[in-house]
Amino acid sequence: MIQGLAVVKKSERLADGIYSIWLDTEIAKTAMPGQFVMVNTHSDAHLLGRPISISDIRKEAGQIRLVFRVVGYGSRELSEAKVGDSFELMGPMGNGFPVDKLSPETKVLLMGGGIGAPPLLGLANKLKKYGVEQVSAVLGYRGETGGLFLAEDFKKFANVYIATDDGSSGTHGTVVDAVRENDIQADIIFACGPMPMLSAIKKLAAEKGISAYISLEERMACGVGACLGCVVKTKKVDGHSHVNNSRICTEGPVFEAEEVEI
Amino acid sequence: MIQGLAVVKKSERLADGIYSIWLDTEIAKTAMPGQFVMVNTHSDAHLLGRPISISDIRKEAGQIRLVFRVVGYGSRELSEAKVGDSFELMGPMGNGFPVDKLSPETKVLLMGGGIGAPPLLGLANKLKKYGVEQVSAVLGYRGETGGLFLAEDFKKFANVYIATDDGSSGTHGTVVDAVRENDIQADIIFACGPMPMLSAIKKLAAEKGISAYISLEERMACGVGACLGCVVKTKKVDGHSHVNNSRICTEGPVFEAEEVEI
Amino acid sequence: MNTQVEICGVKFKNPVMDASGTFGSGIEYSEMVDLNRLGAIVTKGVANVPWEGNPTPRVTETPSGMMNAIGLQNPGIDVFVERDLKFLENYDTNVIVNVCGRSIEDYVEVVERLGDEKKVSMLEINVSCPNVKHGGIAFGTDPHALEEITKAVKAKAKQPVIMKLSPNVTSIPDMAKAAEAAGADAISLINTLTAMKIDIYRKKFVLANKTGGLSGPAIRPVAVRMVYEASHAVKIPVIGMGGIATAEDAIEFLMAGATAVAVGMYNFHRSSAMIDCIEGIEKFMKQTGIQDIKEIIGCVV
Amino acid sequence: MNTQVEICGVKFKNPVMDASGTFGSGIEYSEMVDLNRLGAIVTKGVANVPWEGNPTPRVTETPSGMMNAIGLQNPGIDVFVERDLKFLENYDTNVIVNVCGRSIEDYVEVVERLGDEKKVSMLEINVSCPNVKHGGIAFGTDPHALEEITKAVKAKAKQPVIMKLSPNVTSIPDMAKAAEAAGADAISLINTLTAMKIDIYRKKFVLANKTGGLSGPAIRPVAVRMVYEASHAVKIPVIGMGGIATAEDAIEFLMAGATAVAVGMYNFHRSSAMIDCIEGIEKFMKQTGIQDIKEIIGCVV
Ligand SMILES: Cc1cc2nc3c(=O)[nH]c(=O)nc-3n(C[C@H](O)[C@H](O)[C@H](O)COP(=O)(O)OP(=O)(O)OC[C@H]3O[C@@H](n4cnc5c(N)ncnc54)[C@H](O)[C@@H]3O)c2cc1C
Ligand SMILES: Cc1cc2nc3c(=O)[nH]c(=O)nc-3n(C[C@H](O)[C@H](O)[C@H](O)COP(=O)(O)OP(=O)(O)OC[C@H]3O[C@@H](n4cnc5c(N)ncnc54)[C@H](O)[C@@H]3O)c2cc1C
Ligand SMILES: Cc1cc2nc3c(=O)[nH]c(=O)nc-3n(C[C@H](O)[C@H](O)[C@H](O)COP(=O)(O)O)c2cc1C
Ligand SMILES: Cc1cc2nc3c(=O)[nH]c(=O)nc-3n(C[C@H](O)[C@H](O)[C@H](O)COP(=O)(O)O)c2cc1C
Ligand code: FES
Ligand code: FES
Repeated sequence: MIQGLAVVKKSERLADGIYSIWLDTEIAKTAMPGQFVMVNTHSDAHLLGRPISISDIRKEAGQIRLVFRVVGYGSRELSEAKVGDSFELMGPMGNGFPVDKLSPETKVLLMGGGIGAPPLLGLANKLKKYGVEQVSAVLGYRGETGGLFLAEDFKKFANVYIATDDGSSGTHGTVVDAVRENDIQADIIFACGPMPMLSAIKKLAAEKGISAYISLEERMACGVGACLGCVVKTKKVDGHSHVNNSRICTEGPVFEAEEVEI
Repeated sequence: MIQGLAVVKKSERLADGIYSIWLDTEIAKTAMPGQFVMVNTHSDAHLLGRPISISDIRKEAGQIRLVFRVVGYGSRELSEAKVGDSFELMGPMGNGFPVDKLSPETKVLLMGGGIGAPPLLGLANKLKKYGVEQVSAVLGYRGETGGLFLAEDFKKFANVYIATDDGSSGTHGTVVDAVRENDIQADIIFACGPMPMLSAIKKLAAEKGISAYISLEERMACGVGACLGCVVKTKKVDGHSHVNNSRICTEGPVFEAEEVEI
Repeated sequence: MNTQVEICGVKFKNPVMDASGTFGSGIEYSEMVDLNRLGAIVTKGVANVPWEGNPTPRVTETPSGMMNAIGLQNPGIDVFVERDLKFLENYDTNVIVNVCGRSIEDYVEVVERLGDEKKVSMLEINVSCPNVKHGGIAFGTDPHALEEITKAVKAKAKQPVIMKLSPNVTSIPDMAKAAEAAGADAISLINTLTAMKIDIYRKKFVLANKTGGLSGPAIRPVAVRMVYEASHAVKIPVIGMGGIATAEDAIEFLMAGATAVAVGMYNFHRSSAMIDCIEGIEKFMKQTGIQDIKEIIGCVV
Repeated sequence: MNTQVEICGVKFKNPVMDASGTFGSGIEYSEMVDLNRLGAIVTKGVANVPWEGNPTPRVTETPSGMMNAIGLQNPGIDVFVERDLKFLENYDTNVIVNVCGRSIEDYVEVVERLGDEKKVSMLEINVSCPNVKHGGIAFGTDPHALEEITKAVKAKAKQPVIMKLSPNVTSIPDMAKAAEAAGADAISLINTLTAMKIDIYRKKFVLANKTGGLSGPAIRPVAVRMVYEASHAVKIPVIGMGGIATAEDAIEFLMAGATAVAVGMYNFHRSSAMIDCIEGIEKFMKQTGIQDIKEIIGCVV
C-alpha cells in the first residue's frame, strides 16, 4: 500500500452525475478488482480520504480507472479534474473479489446496482483473462434519467441483462427481479450496489444455495484498518477484532453474503 | 461597497515573491487611491478575507490592480491566479489618501517601503491628473534580493529616489535616510510601509513641521467596521468608537501621523 | 409557507439573525445587506460606559474558523441609544441588544437604561465576558453566578431576557437549567470556545490578549451538540449559533432544537450569508414539502 | 542537535508519537511508515475483555476535522498482548499502551496484566470513555472521580502512568491538578470535544451514537490553550495533542508547554504526517539555531 500523487490521464462524463477518470499511479502495479483507493481532496477543510473502487486496471500502463457519482464535495472536485491534474491517493486497499477459487467451468453472475456496476467491470475483464466463460451481468439503473452507463462495456465480457427502476430498459424492477425474470443460472454471485439490493441478493443466494460475494460500503476514516470506523456485524467472531465486527476496509470490502449481518 | 466575483485580466511576477494582478470588477467604479479590498481565498479552511490595497485603478475599463507579496496561503493562491480565474472581492474599503486638500503648488512626497510602494502608485497617477506638479517618491527596498519593483512606473509621475537595506541602489539605509541625504522638500507626505518606517516618518514629519498621512495595517476580520478587530490607538477620542481607538478599516487605513499612537 | 417564529411573544419574520459582535449595529453592513429581511438584528455588546477593549492583534484566522479577543470595545450605552438604536428605528426588524458588563451593577444599569426604548425587542445578556467579578470566574461558567446575574437582570428588565451561555463548561444542561430557574425568558448559545494560537517564528502569542474566542464552522459540531443538550434540558426557547455558514447549517440547528439561529463570523466571509440562509431555508421547505418552519424545530431526537 | 526528550525517566528519540486510536497498533500503517523513527507508538485503547464498540456510522467529516464514535472497540488485553505487543517488540521505539474500562476494576485489571510486559514503556489511562460508572459522569469530567481512578491505577501500575484528560470541562487546571495530586506521572490532552452532526435530509443524527468526538485541525486552538493551561498548572510533564498536522503545529504545542506531542486524525489524511513532523522540527531547529529541543518547550509564556 502506498500514498502518493496520481495524475489524471483521461476524464469523461458517462451519464448525468457519473464520471470516469483514468489515473497514472503506482497503485496499478498491485491493484486487484474489488479493491479500492482513498482519494484526498485539495481542500484543507475536507480532510478524510474518499473511498472509491478501482473500476479497471491497466497494470502495464500503470493506470487505474475510477468511476463515480457526484454526491458531495470530494466527488465534485474529482469530476472537475482535467488531464494533468493530480490527486493524492492511498491504496490499493481491501481484499478484492476472490477470483482464485474460480475454474473455467464456473457460472459467474455479476450483479451491479447503479454506481455499484463499475467495480464489477474490472472483475469481468479479469474473468475473461482467467478463462472463465460463462459470465452473466445484471446491471440495475434508475432508468431514463440516469443512463445505462458502462452497460456497453460489460457486453465485451458477459451476457448483459438490464433492470431499471422506471422500466425504460430491460426488466422493470430490481436486479433480483431481472435474475428471476430471465431465470439466470449461476454458481457464484459477485455483487456491488446499495444496501437494500445487497440484502435482497443475500436472500436470493441463500434461497438458491449459491455463494454470493458482496462489496460493502461504510463511512471510513483511515481505510487501512487502524480507526475501526468502518465495521460490519458478522455472524462469527472476526479473527482480527475478536468481536462480531469486521473492518470493511481491511477484511472487506468484499464479504461472503452469509457471513455478514446486513 | 460591494462583494462579488472579480475576474483576473492580467497576472505577472514583478520580483521575487512580488506579484501584480489586474482584475475586472465593479469596485473600480468608485475606488480611490489608498483604499483596499478584501480578497477571499477559494478554501473553506481559510475564511477571512485578505486585505490588499488597490494599487492602481482604470475606472473606465472597470479594472483595479493589486500588487502583493507572497507571505502565506491567500497571497500564494492569488499569485497562482491565471487569466480568467475569479476571486471573491469586497470593496472598496477605507478612506483613501486625502487628495482633495492638494493644490497644484503643493510639494508632495510619497514614501513607500517594500510592498508599501504599490498603493502610492495609484496616488501618483491621480496626483498627475489633479495637476499636482512637484511630486517626489522615495521608495525603499531590501536591495538585490528583492528587486526595485515598480520603481520605473513611478518615474512617469515623480522624481524617484531609492533606498535599499543593502545599499545596492540609491541610499544605503531607510527611506528617511534618503530624504535627508537628498534634502527632499515637501509640504505633505503620503506614506505606506512597515510599522518601524511609519514611526520614523512620523518623527521626521513632526521635526520638519509637515503633515504626513500614513497607511496602517492590522489584522482584519470584517473590513467594514463591524468587528472592531483592526483598531489603532489614537491621540483623541475617536468620533465613532468614543474611546481612543479608531478602526483602521473604516476611519483608516490612512491616518494623519500625529493623530495615531504608533 | 410559514417561516415565522415566536420567542417570548416577539414575532420574527424568519428565524435568522446575526450573532452579536459580528455585524456591528447593522449600520456597517447596511450598504450590502437589506436589514429589513432579517429576523432580527443583534447588536454588538454594549456596556454602561465606553470600553477600550484589548490591545491588538485582536483577530486571527484558524482552520475553518477564527479567533477574536476584541475585549468588548463599545461606545457605551448613551452613544448606542442616540446613534445606533436611532439608526435601527428605520428598519422593519426586531432589535436585540447584547449587554455586557464587569459587574452585575453594570449590566443592570444598561438594562434599566433600555427599559423604555420601544425599538428594543429583547435583551441578550452576554455572561461570557472576560474580566468580570467573582474572582475571575466568568458568570458564564458557574451556575450559581449565572443564577444571580439572571435574577438581577430579570428584576429590572422590561424586555424579555435571553441569557447567552458559554460553551466552556462541563455541563451545558446545568447552565441552561440555572438560567431557566432564575427566570430567563430564553437562552442563546454558543459563545466562543476559549483558544490560543502561537506564532512559532516570533515565539509569541498571536493575539495580544494571549487567549481568544474560537468561532466559525470549525466549532459547529460542538455548538450543535450543546444546542441539542440545552433545548432538551429546558422549556424556554433556545437561539442556536456557532459556525453557521449555509442554510443547511441553520436547519441543522433548528432540527437540533433551536427556535432561531444566528450567523456569526461567516458574515465576514460572505456579507450575504444571512440572506443566503433565509432563502435557502425557504427553498428547503419547498423542496421537502414543509409548510411551517415549526415542523422542523427540534424534529431530530 | 538534540531532539530527545525524557518523560518520567523514559527516553524518546524525538517528541512525536501518534494519538491513541488513530494509528491502530502501528501494524496497520507499518507498510507505509517506518515505526522505528517515531518517538513512541501509542496503541488503540485496550480493555480487560473484548469490546464491540458502537453501531455504525462511527465516523464523519466536519470542517477541518472529523467526528468519531468508535466506542472503543478492542480485542481485549489477552489478544493485545499476544499479537500487538509481540509485533511491536520488533521495533526500536517506546510503546505506550492506552487503557480503557467501564469501571475502576476494569482499568486496574489491564494495568496489572501489563505490569510485567517489558515492551510497555508507559501506560496512558483514557478517562474520557463514554458509558463508565459514576452515574454516567465520565471519570474525565469530575476531579474527584479522576483522583480516585488515578490512585487506583497508580497503586498497581509498574510503568509510569499518563492520565489522558478530557477537554469537555470548565477548568482544565483543576483536572490537571487532580491528576497530579493523585500521583499521575504525566498527563496528556486533549481527547476529543463532544459534538453532534445532523443529516437534515434524512432528519437523523449522522453518527448512530448521536454524539461523537470532534478532532482535527479545527480544534487545535482549543487544544493549544488547554495544553498551555495544564502545563502551567502542574509540574508533571504534559503530552500535547489536538489537530496537529504539520511540524509548525507540533512546535506550537511544545512552545505552549508540552514535552511531547501526538498526531491524531491527520494520520488518516497523510500517512507520513508524523515523519513530516519529525523532519520539520529538525529543519526548524536548524534554521532557527536551536541546539536542544528542550529550549523550545514552554518557551512562550
Ligand atoms: C469501499 C468503497 C468503495 C466505493 N466505491 C465507489 C465508487 O466506485 N464510485 C462511487 O461513486 N462511490 C463509491 N463509494 C462511495 C464514495 O465513497 C462516496 O460517494 C464518496 O466518499 C462521497 O464523497 P463526497 O466528498 O463526494 O461526499 P460528501 O458527502 O461531501 O462526503 C462527506 C464524507 O462522507 C463520506 N461518504 C459520503 N458518502 C459515502 C458513502 N456512500 N460511502 C462511504 N463514505 C461516504 C465521504 O468519504 C466523506 O468522508 C465507495 C465507498 C466505499 C466505502
Ligand atoms: C489595509 C491593508 C492593506 C494591505 N495592502 C497590501 C498590499 O497592497 N500588498 C500586500 O502584499 N500586502 C498588503 N497588506 C498585507 C496583506 O493583508 C497580507 O500580506 C495578507 O493578508 C497575507 O495573507 P496570506 O493568506 O498570504 O497570509 P497568512 O499568513 O496565511 O494569513 C493569515 C491571516 O493573517 C492575515 N494577515 C497576515 N499578514 C497580515 C498583514 N500584514 N496585515 C493584515 N493581515 C495580515 C491574513 O489576512 C489572514 O487573515 C495589506 C494589509 C492591510 C491591513
Ligand atoms: C469578532 C467577534 C466579536 C464578538 N462579540 C460578541 C459580543 O460582543 N457579545 C457576544 O455575546 N458575543 C460576541 N461574539 C460571539 C458571537 O456572537 C457568537 O456567539 C460566536 O462567534 C459563535 O458564532 P460563529 O461561530 O457563527 O461566529 C463575538 C464573536 C466574534 C467573532
Ligand atoms: C478514530 C479515533 C479513535 C480514537 N480512539 C481513542 C482511544 O482509543 N483512546 C484515547 O485515549 N483516545 C482516542 N482518540 C482521541 C485521540 O487520541 C486524540 O486525543 C484526539 O483525536 C485529538 O487529536 P487529533 O485532533 O490530532 O485527532 C481517538 C480519536 C479518533 C479520531
Ligand atoms: S476505515 Fe479505519 S478501520 Fe476501516
Ligand atoms: S476589520 Fe472589522 S472593524 Fe476593521
